[in-house]
Amino acid sequence: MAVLNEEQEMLRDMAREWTVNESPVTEFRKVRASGEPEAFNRDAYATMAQMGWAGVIIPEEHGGSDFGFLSAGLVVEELGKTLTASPLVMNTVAASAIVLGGSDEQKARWLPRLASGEAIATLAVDEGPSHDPAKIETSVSDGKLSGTKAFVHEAHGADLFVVAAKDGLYLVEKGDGVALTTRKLTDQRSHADVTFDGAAAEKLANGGDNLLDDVLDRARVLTAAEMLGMAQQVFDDTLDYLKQRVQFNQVLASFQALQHRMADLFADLAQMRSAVEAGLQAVDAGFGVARAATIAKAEANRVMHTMANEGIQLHGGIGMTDEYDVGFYLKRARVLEQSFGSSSWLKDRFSKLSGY
Amino acid sequence: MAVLNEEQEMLRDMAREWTVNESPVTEFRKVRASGEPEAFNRDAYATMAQMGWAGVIIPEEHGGSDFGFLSAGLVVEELGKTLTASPLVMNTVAASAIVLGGSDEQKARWLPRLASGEAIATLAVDEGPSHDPAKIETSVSDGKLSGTKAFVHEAHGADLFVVAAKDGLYLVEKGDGVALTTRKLTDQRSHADVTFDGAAAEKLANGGDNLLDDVLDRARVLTAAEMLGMAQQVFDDTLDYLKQRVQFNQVLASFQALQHRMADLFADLAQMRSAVEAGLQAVDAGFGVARAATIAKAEANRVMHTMANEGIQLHGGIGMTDEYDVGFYLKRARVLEQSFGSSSWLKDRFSKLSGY
Amino acid sequence: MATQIEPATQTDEDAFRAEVQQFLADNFPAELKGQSNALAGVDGPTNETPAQTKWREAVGARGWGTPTWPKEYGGGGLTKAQAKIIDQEFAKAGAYNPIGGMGVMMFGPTLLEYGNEAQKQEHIPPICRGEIRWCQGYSEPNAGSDLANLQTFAEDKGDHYLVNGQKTWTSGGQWADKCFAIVRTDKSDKHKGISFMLIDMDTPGVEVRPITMISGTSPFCETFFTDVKVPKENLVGEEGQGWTIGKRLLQHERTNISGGGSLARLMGQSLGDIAKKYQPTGADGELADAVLRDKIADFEIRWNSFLLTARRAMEESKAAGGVSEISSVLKKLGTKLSQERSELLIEIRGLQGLGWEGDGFSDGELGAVRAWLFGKATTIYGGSTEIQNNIIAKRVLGMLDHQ
Amino acid sequence: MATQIEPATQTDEDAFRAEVQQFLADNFPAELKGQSNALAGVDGPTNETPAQTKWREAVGARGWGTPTWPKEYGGGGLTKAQAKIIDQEFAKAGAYNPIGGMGVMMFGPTLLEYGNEAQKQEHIPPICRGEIRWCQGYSEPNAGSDLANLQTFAEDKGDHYLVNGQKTWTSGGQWADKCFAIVRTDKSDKHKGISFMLIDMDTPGVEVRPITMISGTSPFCETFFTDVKVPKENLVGEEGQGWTIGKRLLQHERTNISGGGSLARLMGQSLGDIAKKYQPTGADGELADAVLRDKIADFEIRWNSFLLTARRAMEESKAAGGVSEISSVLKKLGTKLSQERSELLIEIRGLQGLGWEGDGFSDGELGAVRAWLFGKATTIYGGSTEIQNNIIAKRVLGMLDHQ
Repeated sequence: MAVLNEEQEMLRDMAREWTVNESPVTEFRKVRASGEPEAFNRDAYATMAQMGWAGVIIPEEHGGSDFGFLSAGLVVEELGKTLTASPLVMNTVAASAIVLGGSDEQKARWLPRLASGEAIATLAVDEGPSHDPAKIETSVSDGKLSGTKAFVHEAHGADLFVVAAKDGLYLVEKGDGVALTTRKLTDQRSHADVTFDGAAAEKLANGGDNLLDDVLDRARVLTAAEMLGMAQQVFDDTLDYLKQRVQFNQVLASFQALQHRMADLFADLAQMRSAVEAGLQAVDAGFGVARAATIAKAEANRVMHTMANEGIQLHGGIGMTDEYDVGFYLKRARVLEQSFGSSSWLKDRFSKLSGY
Repeated sequence: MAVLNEEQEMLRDMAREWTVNESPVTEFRKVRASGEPEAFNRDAYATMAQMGWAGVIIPEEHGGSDFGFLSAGLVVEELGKTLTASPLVMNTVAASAIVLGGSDEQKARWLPRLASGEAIATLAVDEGPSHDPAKIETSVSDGKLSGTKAFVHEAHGADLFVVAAKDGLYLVEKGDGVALTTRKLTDQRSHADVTFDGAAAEKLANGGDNLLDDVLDRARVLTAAEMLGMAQQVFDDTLDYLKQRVQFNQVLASFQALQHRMADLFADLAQMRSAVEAGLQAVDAGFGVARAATIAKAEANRVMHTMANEGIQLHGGIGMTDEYDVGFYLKRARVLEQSFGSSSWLKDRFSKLSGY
Repeated sequence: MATQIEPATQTDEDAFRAEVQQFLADNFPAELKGQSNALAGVDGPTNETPAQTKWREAVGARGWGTPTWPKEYGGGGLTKAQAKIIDQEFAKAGAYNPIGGMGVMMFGPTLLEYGNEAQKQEHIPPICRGEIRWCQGYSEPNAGSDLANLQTFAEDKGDHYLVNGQKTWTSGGQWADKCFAIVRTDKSDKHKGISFMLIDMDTPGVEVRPITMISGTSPFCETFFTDVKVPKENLVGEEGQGWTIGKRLLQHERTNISGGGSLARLMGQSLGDIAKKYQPTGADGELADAVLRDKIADFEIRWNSFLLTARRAMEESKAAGGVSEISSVLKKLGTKLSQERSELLIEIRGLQGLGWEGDGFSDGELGAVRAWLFGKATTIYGGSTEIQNNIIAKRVLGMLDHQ
Repeated sequence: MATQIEPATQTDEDAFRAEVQQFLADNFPAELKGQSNALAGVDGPTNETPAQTKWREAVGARGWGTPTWPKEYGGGGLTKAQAKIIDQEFAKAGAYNPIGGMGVMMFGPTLLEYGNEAQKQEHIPPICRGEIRWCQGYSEPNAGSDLANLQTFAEDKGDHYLVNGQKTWTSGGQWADKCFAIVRTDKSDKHKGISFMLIDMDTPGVEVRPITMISGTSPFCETFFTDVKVPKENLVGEEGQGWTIGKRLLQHERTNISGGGSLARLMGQSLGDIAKKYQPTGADGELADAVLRDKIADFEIRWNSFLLTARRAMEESKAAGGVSEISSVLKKLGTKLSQERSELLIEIRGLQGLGWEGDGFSDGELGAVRAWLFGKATTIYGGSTEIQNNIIAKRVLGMLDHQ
């Protein structure tokens, strides 16, 4: 755990208390059971926004607290631990696009509403099932945006889409010219193909040539933070289980082969935490962001992948049942692994950033 | 172990008996201590040839036994177990080139001498430190061959080189226009850069367009067979060591974490054996050779790599000393891993053969 | 001497092949071509169509669904060579083997070895005809990998046992007619106190509750036994022999899980070919993503060498007789590789490979996702990978126990 | 209040930096630029050139080779911030720290913590001046990972101990002046019977025999003690406290092996840059072999996150005080990654990366091969990876013992 300041510790403790008490995994089960395509609890999100979590990276003048990404990551990590379904990550990422690239009017119009939870935003970049921001066909002419975005996260609840077109990022409100097709994935969260057919679009004209990359890096570190929480929880649950479950007259935790596997996972988790926290800190410092975010998501992918598999295996048969939580982490893990950069894509980017 | 016929069982038993009694690893230590660049014992090789091992794949009419590659592999596997230093593998591969591509005169002239051990041949293909038969610059004009071959195995003892030139394979005798530069590798065996400067060369005109590939596939399966013997020996030695060494008042073999690693290695070894034997059998059957040889060497590379590392680690400190044998297997393993196809090269070839 | 030869081998291969072809022409309903039916697996109920019933009855009557089982109990009484011809001809005709399930894969072979004459006469023929579905009563909430810890107790009541306890992971328990179970008949000895018995699932006191898996399916049940009367004649072997019989049955299970049953099905589908449908290709038709291509080749090479290992084990065990000791190795490798394959499919397809439901995904894509999730169980059930590692280390490699 | 502050902190950073620069200008011989010397490591003898001697003596006189050690014992008495400035300025000037070895890395910090005043006065200053080489007398033929099993016995003879036994893996034993050893003073208690003592290597009865390693080098010895007299004043701490003191020392060792010592050295060399010298590149200067490039990136990413983990551990332990419990994690990860790096170098260079000797190979290539081989020891010594796994599982994760 990074060394935190007092504000950050308070924020984390508050998030931990709330998720444990008010948003345990049973809350996600309720969301799943409801079958609503937007797949989150509006009341819970309103509460989260009231606690200030929707505005952690939004400047104070626009209704946020401007605590930065490390702080946002602390909250997201706690939400990841209990699989709390909410648009918080995507809303934060979309808000960051406006913070970085919006005009004063755009900021004034949207940021206070995104910080308060009154409106929800998300990011729409990829046009195929694998992350590839170099392949964008969506285009804008005369302020009308057209194109189809694939597997947009939290699309159903979104009032505002930050959309990547060939020449930059645009704001598009839901409504005319915006059509959703639900794509139900294993994580049972909100995903949709979003077709924009001449939808009214406003460009985020500031933020420079790297705006899309900058925003995606924020998506990467926050997604990695969610995965960190998930990995930590799977590890903790598995360790607890091994300490309780008796086989061959011994608790499983006493078997050396399992001890060594847990030691491996513990070391992996340490690496994952270092990489994710460094990614969040880099965003706040504004230095080496691309590289740090790439490392953060790559390590999150690697460790979460193994952690989910080992979590199931070490839980044995009961881990295979819908009644236990560990399967949910697996089913969410792979969706996040494939979002905003698969391992292979991230390694390619790392090589480029390193000049080889 | 493949199901063997009676001849094959006899051959294997004879090889096993001879290597254990006459050519244990102490013999390799003597060869190393002698410092001779050709790095094998001529008397021992003469004995091997007398036992018929140099002619296992050579037709009976030319002084061999024509037992085939599975049989040759059985002998090579046993030699690999004790790290017996000899040009047998390379001589067999070079002889196969003449069997496949030689004229009647070439066969009559060379095969009986290669079978009897009177002459020794080797294969010279690569021109850089990594296997890449697509990159050959060596050329022949007016029967004179020029070019430089890198890291030629068993070059110092060779009377005859089977040399890959742009337009096919050629026979070149040692002597005028052939110069060796010793390249001492970790395995302390014979390797040299061989420069041919207008050396007299005779083409192996038969055997078709795939002659080079066919010969290299034979090099791959026999190298894999040597690695199989090495891997088997490292596994057996390690298992023995774990059963004897006491720490914390228990034999190491009783620690579950080590048991599970040995189970992994045992499973790997089973795969390696299947792949290698199938490669040898495919050569004998003349069916699916390219694919089977690729699988054989790829699996040999993969398993031997891990086996050598785990062998050292599980032996602990003594495995790090020159006094113990396990380090020799590691140092030979990597040389063979990089010869006639690294894992990455083999996977590329497998993809091509599979049409993707 | 010739008159001593078994009837089946009097027919030469070609003649037998012709017989099978004729049988198919006479009996296989064209509408079933390329289908399969659920009795062959462990998941899902059977709601047979009339054509399916007809086909099952035709095959069952000949005993060809269990071709090498003895004719006297309803099997085919055929040689392995003839069984192979049936496989080949069925495959050519697009016909499935309608006789399957746990009765064929595990219970039948075990009963043929350990059952008495009356039991074989009673239970084997309905298996051969595909009329009866069996389920496995092994695991309990506190006896998973540690089966010997089982608590379900069968009390001796003279002419019957009174069974009380709970089983879990009862495959297809909600659809099964009968259950082969291991139960405790003696509380004083962990291993020798176990017996193997057969329980009618419609006996009063038997209750099943399906378990929902992470894949969304419910192929297993919890099964509760409350004062269930089991006639003495349903004991297989001797009292206390259940551990031996039960382990033997697991060897059959292991061989099946490791791929014995599914090798043929998987062999044809190269991941490379699938990838070419989802990923861009270069000038020579090769996958443009060299890293993915390398990963696929890496997998396919190891998968091939696994298939070679399975074949080698079969050849060696044929030479040695009986089930090979290498079955633990095959189980461990085969299940791991199948899981890797499922993960690679996701990598190839991206988010398109993670669909849960909906028109946006093909049946093949959705099936692969469910198989990926359900496949996580293969390294857990039938003796987890950890248990296989223990078996390899201790029994095969002779490493001592850690106690 | 200002007068209470330590002298070193009175100088502000810039002034101190200037002082170091001046010192370098005055004392660092230009001919040594970019070199290093063997005392800093554990392998090889020191045959100092006059320039090397001059430089060692200059640094030793200031105590700047051990900058944060107390001034009263010959250390620099500096703050960590100042020590960092020394590091930076030395690096800029291409100057090495001539004060190193096991005395600095392991023994000194331990003696400072557990030694009595006389011992510190005697032993610390020569370490600070780089005059004395220490070796470690821990492992024995039957006490490797299981150190508590050690048999070397020190019999109490009134004013001295009489030591008999054999140590192995004595690092640099053939070049060392003194040895810090753990020996048994009481045979009745495995752990409490161990004491920590200092032995002069030139005492009669001490014999060393170098061990040749697979890398061809001989950095370790077997050391035999036959009726070796060790004065009582050479006991560190109390009799029976050796286990505690010895373990503490190992924590310092672990931190060093895991990369504390070599992080800076390795950080600058990207495998990708090395690969570009050996492998073809494409239009944008990228490695043409996409698979190799992916592997290198995979390694470099994990290596970076290891460095971040080491930094995080340092920050956290600074906050918590003392050596971090995560040292086992760092040791385990750092050694594994270094080994992977060596293997990748071979893959990048092909057979050119497997040279043993000869003009055909550069010094860098040959050095990498020896480092690859010798590096296999890093997961064995200083507490093997298996031991680290036990420590993590039991002490950090609270998993019970398997007994």
